Order: sequence, then C-alpha cells, then structure tokens
Amino acid sequence: MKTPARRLAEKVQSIQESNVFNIRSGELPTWCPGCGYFGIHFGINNALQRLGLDHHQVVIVSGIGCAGRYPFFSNTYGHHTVHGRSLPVAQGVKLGNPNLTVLAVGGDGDGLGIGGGHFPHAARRNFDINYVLFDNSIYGLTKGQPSPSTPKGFKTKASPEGTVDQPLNATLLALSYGATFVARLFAGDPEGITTALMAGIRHKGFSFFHVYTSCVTFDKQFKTWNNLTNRVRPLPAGYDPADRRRAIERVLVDDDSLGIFYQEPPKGKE
Amino acid sequence: MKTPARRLAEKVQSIQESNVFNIRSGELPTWCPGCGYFGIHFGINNALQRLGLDHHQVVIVSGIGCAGRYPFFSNTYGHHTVHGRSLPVAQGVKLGNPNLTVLAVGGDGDGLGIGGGHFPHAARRNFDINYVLFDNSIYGLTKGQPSPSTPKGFKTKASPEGTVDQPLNATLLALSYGATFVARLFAGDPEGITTALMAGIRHKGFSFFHVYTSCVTFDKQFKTWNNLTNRVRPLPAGYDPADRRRAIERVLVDDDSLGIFYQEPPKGKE
Amino acid sequence: MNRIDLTIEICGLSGDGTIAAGGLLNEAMSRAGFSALAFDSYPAEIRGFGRCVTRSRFGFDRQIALENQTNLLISLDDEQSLSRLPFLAADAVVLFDNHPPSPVAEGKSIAGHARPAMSLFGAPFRDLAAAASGSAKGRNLAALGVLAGLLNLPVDAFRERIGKKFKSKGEKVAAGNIRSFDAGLEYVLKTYPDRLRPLPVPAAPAGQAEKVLWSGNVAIGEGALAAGLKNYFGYPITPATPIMEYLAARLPAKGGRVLQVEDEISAIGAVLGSFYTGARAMTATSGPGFALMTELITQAVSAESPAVIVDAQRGGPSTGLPTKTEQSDLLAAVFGGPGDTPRIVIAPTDVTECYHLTARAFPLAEKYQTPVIVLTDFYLDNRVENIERPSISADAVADALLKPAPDQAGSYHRYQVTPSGISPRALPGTPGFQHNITGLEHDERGVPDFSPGNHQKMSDKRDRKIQGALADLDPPEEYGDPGPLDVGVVAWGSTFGSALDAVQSARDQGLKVGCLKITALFPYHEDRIQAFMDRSKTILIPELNHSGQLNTLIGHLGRGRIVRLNQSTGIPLYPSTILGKIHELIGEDRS
Amino acid sequence: MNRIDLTIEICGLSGDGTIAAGGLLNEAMSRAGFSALAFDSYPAEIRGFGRCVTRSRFGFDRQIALENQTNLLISLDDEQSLSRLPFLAADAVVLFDNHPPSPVAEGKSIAGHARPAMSLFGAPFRDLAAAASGSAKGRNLAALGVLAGLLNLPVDAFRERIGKKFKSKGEKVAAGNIRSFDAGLEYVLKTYPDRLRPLPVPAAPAGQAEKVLWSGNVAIGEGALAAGLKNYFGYPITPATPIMEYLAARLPAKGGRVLQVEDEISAIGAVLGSFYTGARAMTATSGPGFALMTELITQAVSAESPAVIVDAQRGGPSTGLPTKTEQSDLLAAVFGGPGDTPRIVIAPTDVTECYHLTARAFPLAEKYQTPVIVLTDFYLDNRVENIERPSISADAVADALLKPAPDQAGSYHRYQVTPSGISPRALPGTPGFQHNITGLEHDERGVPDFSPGNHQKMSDKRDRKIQGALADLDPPEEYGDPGPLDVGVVAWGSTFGSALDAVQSARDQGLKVGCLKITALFPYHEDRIQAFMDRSKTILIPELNHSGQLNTLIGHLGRGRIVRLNQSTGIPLYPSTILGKIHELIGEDRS
Ligand SMILES: Cc1ncc(C[n+]2csc(CCOP(=O)(O)OP(=O)(O)O)c2C)c(N)n1
Ligand SMILES: Cc1ncc(C[n+]2csc(CCOP(=O)(O)OP(=O)(O)O)c2C)c(N)n1
Ligand code: SF4
Ligand code: SF4
Ligand SMILES: [Mg+2]
Ligand SMILES: [Mg+2]
Repeated sequence: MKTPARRLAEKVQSIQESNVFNIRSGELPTWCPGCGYFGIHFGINNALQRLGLDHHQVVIVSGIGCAGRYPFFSNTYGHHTVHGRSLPVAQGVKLGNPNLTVLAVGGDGDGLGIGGGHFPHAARRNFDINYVLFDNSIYGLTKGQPSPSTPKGFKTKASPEGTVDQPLNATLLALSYGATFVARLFAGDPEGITTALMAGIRHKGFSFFHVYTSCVTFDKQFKTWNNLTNRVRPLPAGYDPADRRRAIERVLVDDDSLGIFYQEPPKGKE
Repeated sequence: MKTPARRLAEKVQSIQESNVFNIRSGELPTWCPGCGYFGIHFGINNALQRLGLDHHQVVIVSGIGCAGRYPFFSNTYGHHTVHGRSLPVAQGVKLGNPNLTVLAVGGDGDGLGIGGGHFPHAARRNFDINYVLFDNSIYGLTKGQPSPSTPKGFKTKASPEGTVDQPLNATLLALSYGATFVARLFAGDPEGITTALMAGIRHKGFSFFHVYTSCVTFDKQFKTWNNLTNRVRPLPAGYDPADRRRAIERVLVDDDSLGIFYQEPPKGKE
Repeated sequence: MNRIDLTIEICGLSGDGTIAAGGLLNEAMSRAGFSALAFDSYPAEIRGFGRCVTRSRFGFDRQIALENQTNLLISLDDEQSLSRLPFLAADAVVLFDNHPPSPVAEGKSIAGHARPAMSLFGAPFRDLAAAASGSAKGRNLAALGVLAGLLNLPVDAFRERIGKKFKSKGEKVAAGNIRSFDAGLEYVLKTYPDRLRPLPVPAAPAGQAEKVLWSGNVAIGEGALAAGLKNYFGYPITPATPIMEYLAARLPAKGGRVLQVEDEISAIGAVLGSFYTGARAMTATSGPGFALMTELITQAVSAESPAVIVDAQRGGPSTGLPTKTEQSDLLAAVFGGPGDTPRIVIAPTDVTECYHLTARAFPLAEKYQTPVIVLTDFYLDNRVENIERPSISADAVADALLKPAPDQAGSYHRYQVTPSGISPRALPGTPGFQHNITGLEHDERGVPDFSPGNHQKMSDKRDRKIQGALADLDPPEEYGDPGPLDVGVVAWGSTFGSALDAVQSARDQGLKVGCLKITALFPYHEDRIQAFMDRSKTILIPELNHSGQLNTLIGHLGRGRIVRLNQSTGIPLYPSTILGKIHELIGEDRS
Repeated sequence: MNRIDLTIEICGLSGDGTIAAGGLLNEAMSRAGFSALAFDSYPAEIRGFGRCVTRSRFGFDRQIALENQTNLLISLDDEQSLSRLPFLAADAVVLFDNHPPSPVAEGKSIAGHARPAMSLFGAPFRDLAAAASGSAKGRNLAALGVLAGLLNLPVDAFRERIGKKFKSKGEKVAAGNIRSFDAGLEYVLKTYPDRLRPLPVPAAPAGQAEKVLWSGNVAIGEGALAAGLKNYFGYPITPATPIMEYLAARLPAKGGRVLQVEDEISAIGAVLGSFYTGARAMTATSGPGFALMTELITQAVSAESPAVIVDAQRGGPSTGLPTKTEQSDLLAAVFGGPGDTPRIVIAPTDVTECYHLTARAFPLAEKYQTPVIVLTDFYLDNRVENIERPSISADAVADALLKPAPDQAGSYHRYQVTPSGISPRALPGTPGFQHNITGLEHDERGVPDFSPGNHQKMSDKRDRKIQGALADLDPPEEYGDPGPLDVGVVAWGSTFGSALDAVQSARDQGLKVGCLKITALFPYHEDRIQAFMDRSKTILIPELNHSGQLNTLIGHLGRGRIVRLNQSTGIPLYPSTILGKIHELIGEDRS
C-alpha cells in the first residue's frame, strides 16, 4: 500500500519531470523526500506562471527553516534573511520598488515564534505583499522541536512529556490582526494553493496564506499526511468571504475547511 | 468648568493625601498631572491591599515607557527591564519562585509594538501571571508618536498626515491567543480596575487587563478623558464571561464595554 | 575687534519654558550675527520634576565647544538654579525673578548664594509678563527682555523670532509674548540704567554665506535628503526621534516615505529590503535599538546588503541615561555581532559633518554593499550650531551601484570574487539576473556553500572589500604643530571639538601640542594615526566613556605612552578638563 | 607499550547511517579502554544531499586534538569518500562496499583513486547485512564488523553497544544488527586472513576512574545539573539544541523546568527573571540567537542581574555555516552591546572544562551579579571525548549570593557602593527589602538618577566589580619550557588542544616552544599573559576566525612580534597546521 506521502512524492516527481513549469531554479530542493513543501512549491510556482508574472518581477523573501530555503529553489529574485524577519524585509522591498510582486514565505516557527511580533503589523499596515506560512506545526530544520502551532501532547526530545501549551491558530490571528485577505490551504492540494495564490496576489493589500503541511521526517504523531488528508475539506459552497466577523466566527469552530476565509473588497491602501 | 482630567487629578490627590494605602513607594510618580496612570496606580494598589498580599510577595515587572516607570512608585519588588520584554521576565520570575504574585505592566507601544511577539506566547503558556496593559494609544515617554492601537487619522510629528494603519485591539488579541482571563477596564474607573484585578490575580493562569487610559499631554484628539468617559459603559448585566467564543464575538462589535470578558473556569496549568 | 566669548545659561523646572527661551535666544543671537553653539539638558521624564538647563556659547568666531564656565545665568527657578552655582564664572551675571510664581523656599534663593564678585539683577519676570500680556506664562520672555536690555542685544531679532515662534498659537498670543519681552526690556533699562553691560555686536560681514541654525539631528535629516533618501524606517527613541520627525515633515513631498515600524528589528529589516531594490533607505536609533539590530547587521555583512544606520549614542548601558550624552557605543558599532563582520563605521564631530557624513554614508553603503553606521551622540544630535548652510555635490552622492554587464544575463554571479571584493549588484526587476542573497555562507552565485575553501574565500572577499573602503573615507586630520609634540590628543565624535579647543588654548600658552581628528572609525587609517602618535611624546585620548573604547580600538598603534581621559558623567567633556590634563601631562613630563 | 595513534573516518551520504556507525565505533573503542576524541561533520539540511563524515582519533593517552591525516577510512559512499582522499595518510587503509546499493558512477570508485601505498579492503557491506538480518540497512554495521575483524578489536564491546543502541527498536532489530556486524567480522577473517592488522589493546588499568564518553554539550548539561540549575530557557539552534534536549530529559526529575520559548530574547529575559528570584537559570544559543540577546545582556550589566549564557559558536557571520565550527564570536561576547558593559566571558578548551566552566559559571554569575558568557564552539560541543567522569565539589558551586544584613530591612540599598563593587542582593519574597532593579542608571537605592556624579560612581562600581572577578577566574596555564621561547603559542577554546598538540610535537623535535591556555577572556589576566608573551621571541596566536579576535583583545599586551594564524574554513585548526607555522617562524628567525 502506498502511503499518502509516497503518493505525493511520486506526483511531485512526475510533475518535476514534466517540466511544465520553468520557474524552478537549477537548485534541487534540499527537502526530504515526501516533504509537504514540494506541494507548496508546485502550488506557488503554478500561480506565478498562470498569472503570467515575469520571474524577474517577483521577489521571494524568506526567513530561516526548511521552508526558508524556498527562494533558492525558485528562479525569481530571492532574499533569504534571518530567522523570523521575512515580513519586515518584504515590506521594505515593496516600498523600495512597488512594481515588484513580493512574497514572504516561511515556517510556523519562523512566523509565529520568533517572528510573531511582525505579523500583526504587516497585516494592519496592509502593504501589497503576500505571506505564505508553511505550517507543519514543528521546527523542521532544527530536527523536530515543538512549534507555536503544535497541538498539545506532542512528544519530542525537547518535550519528552508532551507539549502542554495551547497552540496558536494562524488563520484566526491574521483575521484578528486585520489582514484583508486570509486563506487556509493544504500542501496536499497544490491546485487549491494555486487558485488562492492567484486571488491573493491580485488582491491589493496584505494577503495571508495559511498552508497546512506535513514534516514527514519528524512528525509521526499529528500533522501526518494521513491525519491531514482525512481532516481537510473545502469551505462549504456558498461561503461568503466578504465578512470578516463571519470569518472569525467560522474559524473559531472550524479547523478543517480550506479556501479563502476573508477578502476585503479591493481598496487596500498600498 | 473642571475638565475630567482635572477632576481625576484632584481625586487622585485627595486619595494620596488620605494615605489609605501604603503600598506606594516613597518615590513620587513622575507622570504628568492628570495622566490616567494615577487612576490605574490607585486601582492596582487597592487590589493588592484588598487581597491582603504582603508587599514583599509581589513582583511588578515592567518595560520602558511612562507606564514602565510604574514599579518605582510601588512598594513591592520591581524589575524594570527593557522595552517590550516584561512578559519574558515575568514568566522567568514566576518559574523562579512560584510563591510570588507576579504582575507585568507596560504601555501599548511596549506590549503591542516592540513586545508584541511575546504576548501570544505568554497567553498560551498560561503561567499564573497578571499582565496590565496601560493603553493610551500613544507613545507617551518619547513625546507622542502613534502606537499600534492608535486610531486612524492621528496627527503627530511622526505622522503629519495622520495615521493610516488599522489599530490593534488588545482585548481581541488576548482572546485570540487563548488567554484564560481577559478584562477591559478604564483608568477613570479605578474601582473597576480593583475589582477585575482581584478576580484576575486570584485566577490561576494568565490574566490580561486591557486598560483604556489617556495621555493628557500628547493626545488632544482621540483618547482624551472626555472621549473615553463618554464612550465607556459596563458590560451588560448578565453577561456570561465563561464562553470564549461569545467573548470574541462581542469584542468584534463592541469597543466600549468594560468588565471581565472572559474567564476560563479555574484549571490553569501553572 | 573685541573677542567675545559669552556663555549664557537658562535654568528652570520643566514647565517654566526654559527650553523655549533658550531656543529663542539662540535664534535671535544667530540672527544678530553671533556664532553660536548651544546644548540643552532636560529630564528623561516628560513631566518629571526635572531640571531644564539650556547653555549657549556665543562669539564672533565659529564656536566648536561648550565650556563649563557660565558668564550669565537666567534663573527661572532658584532652587534648580542653585545646582548651577559651581559652574558660574567668579564674576558671573545672574538674572532672577524677584517675585516668582511660588515663593522661594527658605535659604534657596539664588541671590542668597551668589558669590561676592557676581552681579545680580532681579526683575519680576512673572509680574512683567502678566501685566504686559495678561498671562504669567510669558515670564521666560520677560526674562529674555531683561537680558536683551542688559547686554544691548539687537531687540528686533528677538521680536521677530518670538513673533514667528508663536504665530501658530494665534496673533494674540504672539503679540502678547512680544509685549512680555518688551516689558522685561523696559524694566531693565529703567531699573538698572547705570549697570547695563552693552555687548559689541558683530558687523554683518558683506557677502557672508547664508547661515542656518541647525541641530545635529536636522543636519542628519538634511544630509539624508541631499543624498536622495527614499525610505526612512524608524522607531522612536531619544535622541534619534527628531530625525524621524524631521523627515516625516519633508520626505513625502519628495516622493519618499517615512514609516514608523513596530521595533528596531523591523526598521533595519525594511532598510535592507528597500536598499535591496536600489531605493536608498535609512534608520536612526540609539543604544537599546542599536542592540536589537545586531543580528540583521551581521546578516547585511554576509549578504552584502547596503544599509545606513545612525546610532545616536546616549548614556548607557541599556536604557541608561536617555537624555544624557556618551560615546560608549563605539566598540558595539565596530565589533558588535557574532562572526567576522567587518562594516563601515564613521562619526561626525560637528553639525556640518553630521550633514556630510550622513549624505556620504549612502554612496558608501551602495558602493561597498555594507551597513554604514554613523555614530553620533546626544551632544551632537541636540546641540545647535549656526553654520553656513552645507551642501554637497551631486557627484559626491551619486548612485554608487556597480551594475553587472548586460551580457551576464543568465550567468550572473551575485557574489563574484573580484580583486576589490566588490561584486556587481543587479537589482530585482532586471530580467535575466535573478539571484538570491543570503546570510548563509554562499558561493559566488549566492547558493549555500559550506565548504572550507569557499568560506575562506568569501571571508577574505568581505574583509578586503571593507579595508578597500579606506580609500573613500576621510583620513584623520591633524591640527597644531607639524613637528614633535609633547602631547598629541586623539579624539572622535563630539569630544573632538573640546579637544581642539583645549589644544588651541594650550598652543596659545606656548605648549607643543596637537590634535588628531578621526572620523573613520572602521576601517581606520592605521598609518596616519600611527604617524601622528609617533610624533607625540604622550598620546592623550579623551573620551566620553568608561573603558576608553577608542583606545581599545586603536591603542595598539601607539608605540609611546598612551594616557586615557575618560568620563562617565553623561555631560560633555569640556575643553578645560582636557586642557587641565594636558597641563598635568606636560608638568609630569617636565618634573 | 606501543604508542597507538589511529584516526578512523567513516564517510557516507546522509541516510547511510554514517553518524550512527561512528557513534558505535567511539563507544566500543572507549569501552575497550582506548582514549578517544571524535567529531562528526554533517550537512545543514536535514535530507540535503549532503556528505556525512565521522572522524575519531584513538590512542592510549588522552587525546587532545584531531589531526587531518586519517589512517583508516570506511567508505559507505564512494563518491562522497573521494573528497576525503586528500586527508588520507599515504599508507591509509580503506574499507569499501564492493557491492553498494546503487552502482558507483563511472570513475567515482574509491578503489580507483586510492594511492599506491594504500591498502584496500572491499567487502559487500550491503549483501552481508541483507543476508544476516534481512535488511540492507545494517550495512554500516557490517562495515564495523569488517573493521573490528581487521584490527582485532574487542568484538564484545561492539556487540554490547549495538544491542543497547537498538534495544528501543525491538529485540529483533537489535539482534539483526548484531548479526550484520558479525557477518562483516566473519567476512574479513575469512577473506583476508593474511592481511589482518591486529591492534594492541590497552590493558585495563587497575583502579581506573569511571570513564564517560561525553560530548561537550553533554558536559555542559551535566555541569549545569551539578550546579543545581533550576530553570533552562532556550530556543532551538545548532549546535546548542542538544543542551536543551539533554536537560529536558533530566531536569524535570530534579524539580527543575526546561522551557522552549518563542525566541532568544524571551529566553534571556526569562533567565534574568528566574535568577532575580534566586533560582539558577541558563540559556544556550549560537551566534544568531546570541545577537538577539544583546540588549538584555546590556540590561543585565546595568541592573546587575546574574545570568548564564552559553554561546555555542558556529561559522558566521549571521546564519553562516550552521553545522561548521568557528571561534568568531569572541569580540561580540566581550564587547557586544552598546554602552560600557563589562561582563564575564570564559571559554573551555575541552569536554572536561565544558563541565567545570559551566558549573562554575553559576556561582560566578551570582557572586558578581552579572551575565557570564560561556563560549564554546561546534567542534567542542559536538566532539566526544572519553574522560574521567568529572565532578565538582558542593563548595565550588555553592550558593554565592551575598545577602544583606537583616538589620537593613527598611533601609536596604540594592546598589550599595562597596569597595569590591559587589552589593548585597535581597531576593523577592524577603520582607522589608523591597526594591527595584533597572537598566536605567540608578542611585544606590535603585531609583533612576542621571546626575553626573552618580553615573560616574556606578560605572566605576560595575567596572571594579568585574575586574575583581579575576580573582575567581582560572589564570592562564603555561605548557612547555619555563624559560625563553622561540615561539610562544597563545590559544583559547577548541583550538587550544591543537596548539598544545603542535607544541608537544615541536618540543619532541627539540624546539624551544611553549603554549599558553587562556580560559578567562574577560576580564583577563594581563600580567600573566604579558609575562608569557615577554619570554616569547615570537608570539603565535592561532584562531579559527578571520580577523584574529583574540589578538584584537589582548594583542596590545605583546611587546614582541605577534603573528596571527587565522583560518575561516569551518573546520578545526589542526595541530599540523600550527606546527607548520611554528617551523616557518623558527626557520624565518634563523635565516
Ligand atoms: C535567531 C535564530 N534562532 C534560531 C535559529 C535556528 N533555527 C533555524 S530554522 C529554525 C526553526 C525552523 O522551524 P520553522 O520556522 O517552523 O521552519 P521549518 O523548518 O519547519 O520549515 C530554527 C529555530 C536561527 N537560525 N536563528
Ligand atoms: C529598544 C528601545 N527602543 C525604543 C525605546 C524608546 N522608548 C522609550 S518608551 C517608548 C514607547 C513608550 O510608549 P508606550 O509603551 O505606549 O508607553 P507610554 O509612555 O505611553 O506609557 C519608546 C519607543 C527604548 N527605550 N528602547
Ligand atoms: S525536516 Fe520536515 S519540514 Fe524539513 S524538509 Fe524534511 S520533511 Fe520537510
Ligand atoms: S506623557 Fe502622557 S502617558 Fe506620559 S505621564 Fe504624561 S500624560 Fe501620562
Ligand atoms: Mg515548521
Ligand atoms: Mg502608550
């Protein structure tokens, strides 16, 4: 029987071999086979392709982590800054040259832990940047410590008795911070990522993409492919993303739906 | 006609002269006459007195700002750390000696700006500390720049055209972060502060107190005594603070009610 | 022509209008043609119960330093002013309110403590203002009127400045304030007609260049504007905040942006982001904020990102003395940050240099693709000097970006190893030059590479590049005798003015002394510094810090005796202190 | 007794089990009585396509450094192993898989590149393991079996260790893995009976103290536990993470807490909070995290708060070379942070000192009320040494808190100025001793005070206190001839072992050389260092950084010629490199 991870890895490989997209750089991703990041990579690349963006007009800013290595695998401009600071840098890039399409990408440790202080301000400032959070609920690159979004009870070397802290919900945070575009996505659904990215990049303002993903190497307990795949489902048909209050109310009771939770009608200030 | 600020200042003076509480230190507060902080000072002191806490069993940790000077005016132990770091230090104090009653105090710049990255984690970690945010929506000590909670359109030397960013709502944030006790209060209502503080200090877990207050010296536009006094009112009678979801829903539509928005039934982990 | 050297202090409690009066005095005197250098000191609390003191030194020649002897004191609050007594010249003139708003406490009157040779002039500042304008608030202006009458200063200059300052509060207030001033003026002329002490007024020199009364912070703002600053990112902190506020009022009109961000980490991050796209960007901060920037500064060194960072030093460590001056961030600026992180550190010594070094920091950052740290200090940021309006040629601040040759499209190497260590830099938006920059060690393409040879090569490159910047940094300037010196003073930052003043006095006294000004602190001109040291029998390094940080940095160059003169007081090192040390050293030497 | 000096490398691709095999080798050899020093190198990516190399040096005497000549290589991946060729001794032994899982690419076989004097031993690691255990995964163990057979190593030690290591994966896996080992063993005995190279095994010395095979990180954790650590606050970062993980498994049982917090600022903040209450606390980090702690470290200096901070250095600057070693944070540790911020910086040079210096950091921090920075580096953190289990007396780590006299209740002054600079410290919870600590400049009571005299007094006090700590810091240790030296080597940190090794070799060759070990980097023992330098014709300072940071710190003490030997390669400075330099210097000197 093929595991979901295996299936995804195969899918990703077939896509890679098909050469359908050329936005990847010559560098081979250093991620583990089966890592969810391949799916996100595919989703983002596809969105950039389909939007017809010139590669040289795109800047991807990232922090540190497995996710933070992203820019090296993409044939755009890339700014690999330090741990947790992708948002400040991305905002500087956007102000520096407003013609550029700016993405910030990074992991849950990067964005909700050490960089968590910048998130509210990037959201409320509402510059036209796109923040993709690769949320595997673990510190991957440092070999599997709990992260701010780790569910309770996660056992790692750093938490031998299991974690006890209430996890943070990045979708809820973005909404509370006043982000004007908020989507929740899944690495196992690259097409969904592509669709949301296209809408979010078109959105003039701060767009947040909360991507559920799996660290196949260090998490055998919670955010595994199996668990995630079994959980997620699309937002109900007819869901209206124009109401922030509704979006918050929904996210308080629903951890599993994917899609665009909120999009403010286009009038972003930057 | 007496201004509200004047009235408060007189009230505070009469209280000071009455010597009803001896928890103040020998140091005279360096705040401007009429500053809302006198009311908060009174509210906190009263709570400590009424709870019968020994002064030497209380540690007040603060960051930098007019609010940050608080510990110097109190006859407890005090740890005046750097800008934005009161929560990390306060958690260290609590783990160092769990018998101490630990308060963290500071301004909106301190807590939502530079220190905003620690707030989610202090909340979700749920140690038994009490965080009082003196929210005057301005950087007081540095002479009046906009803060993360400043309403749109605030004109200062640093924002000559008026501020444009969406302000942060600290009550909403605390709830989104999973804080187990959340109250919204007003410097002009020291008795309300006292009541909430007593409940929050008794609460075993992270208690957050969002105190509306006025910087009489630098804000003549928004959070003036007049504006605040006219706005605030108590939470409706019969409001049930046991439901976090309800609390969030309420705070999304109600910026003005004061009282305890949420209190998790006592089972905090620390 | 009489040489004028007049230091005037105004002292009061916060709320007395001390700082405002000092500002008006400086403006009016400057207007009248005097050269001025002034520096206020005030409490760190907004309405603490703190003392405010303004000190201004006036003369005909350019003023380069304050001295700690005051010739004339205006006391707006006697109790506070008592603390100034030790700093009054033996024959100082004291103006005081002989009917102040709250009665002076028993034994606290300045009149009761003045020394015999001092001259006292009492006047009812408050009553005069109240009578003239209906408000006692103008008592500081009445005091200025007394001063103007006593010294026979050009009163129109005062009236004009007062009118201008209060215009925004309405015609009525402005007129009332001018009347308060006039009331003081009339009072002194009437009351002390035979004790007046008219001061010679400088003749307006024909064709003199326009003069401006600028603080160091204004000069920094103007320097950045002159260099075409595009984006300013900041977080409020004393004494750097006025730079942000100054630019907030001016940069948007030039198409730029001033953004107050959530902390200093964000500020430096955004500066790096903006400069990455080629848009000049800057941040200004002080010690605590500078500390927070440490990590991203090291990243900028590794990623070879330009950045301009003003560190406006204040008393430290930590929150320290927010409204006091110190030069104690030097080693943090040069060595702060883990790893081998060479960067450029420069420090102006006066207001004019604040302008020039800030402006030039931009092309330096661009050319050498590195953070440039401009070290100022409270005494430099907040002093005002009236100076010829500085300007800088377009050339000197021209875009210094070295672009890659167009034919490198597709094969561009961001970190190409070159003899100079400088690699051509392509900006995002350029087709075919896509690349990554990173704080991971990387190969020439910018791809992570942790192999031994590569790390060595890249470390060499980064070091070579910064050492090469020496060619674009001002060499140390020597003052005084060109020959062998008994004492050679080596100074930097705001202390340099005092050192030069002291050396000039010592030379007037016939001593063989000289002075070296260092503005390039890293990299530094070893040979020039050593040459100066070598011709000094004793090298004196006066600094406003505790551990002698310049000495730690360059002391190894000295082959003779080095003597440190350090002071951790939060107040400037005065020329007299340095002069005293010179005397001591030469005395020792002779004995 | 034969002197054994054997360096064994295992090289493979990540996933080959290289690191596991190296670990087992070290354990088994240690068990068998050999002294060992081993150090692995692996890629910064989890599953990059990176090379893994373990290197172990074994002998009878204590091993103090690795050398860059390898005597025996086990190749688990030929393509990767080719890169190791330059580091193989001319007569090295190479064991390789002659039927590896994926065919070796054309021209990439190690056998095809070995130099003539080398001895090659091919064995089908994979097939042996597959046949013995049913899984090819055990090929690394089969390789160890080949090794054990070839060198006649004590096989029971291997079997026992393998069984133990895999116990957690079940009896079956463990037994299978032992069988894979045995298969390798039998294979070599059968295939190469006449080429075996039995190694003399050390006789188990009677009454020998218990030996442990510890990494520097384990020793740091144990040192902290020995000192009664109460709270550990950390944030993951290579190479410091294992300290947190080690303590997470042990501290709770002792009533302490390990808390992974949201960033390094929070970690140091919590350490300061905990120590404020008297509860010993620590954090460990590496360059990027250390940079973030800068501001709070300066605050701790001002507020006189104890803290223990391990900075496990890695290649810099910035994110740099996360899995490589370097000694480039020295100046940041000593000078990092705006303001005059004297603090204590100490650096162990081997695993045993990791234990002792960490343990002693706690009473030092307590007594001197200051941050104590323990500087280690990747090579020290991740090497393993088998050492006598260290222990420290209760006295040496006893509570060093100086409490105020009880009669000071009500009139207690937290920052009382004393001759030593140390003020009695009262803990929260003590009735009548309420006070504030602050990073604002303060008077003796802890109340903000920005007056000149007070700032001077408090700056003096803080400086005096730290200088006084010298009495409690190990003086530099001298090795080699006590008389005049042709070359005197001054070293710190992990480079010291290599320096000493080189000096021992040079002395064996009859050269007049010596070596100085410095573990107290701030404050440092000026007199002792100068005395050593003074008797050295040439002073050699080898360091694993680019700019010569120790030289920057103490170079001014040298009155003779100082020569730097710097390397920015991310790999250790080997004894042979230092020895080469010594030869060069002595040669120069003679010519
Ligand atoms: C200031 C700093 N602290 C710590 C680290 C070490 N570090 C590297 S990646 C990482 C966390 C990675 O977790 P996450 O952000 O979730 O990314 P992932 O690896 O899961 O993609 C940490 C702590 C660092 N590089 N810099
Ligand atoms: C790292 C750092 N940055 C900046 C400052 C300067 N600073 C002092 S107080 C303050 C803000 C005060 O605002 P707030 O926290 O709202 O407190 P308030 O004065 O309004 O009570 C700032 C920016 C500092 N002390 N440290
Ligand atoms: S460690 Fe986890 S997050 Fe990192 S590449 Fe591997 S699977 Fe992905
Ligand atoms: S400046 Fe504002 S916040 Fe500060 S003391 Fe004065 S009134 Fe209060
Ligand atoms: Mg993660
Ligand atoms: Mg505020």
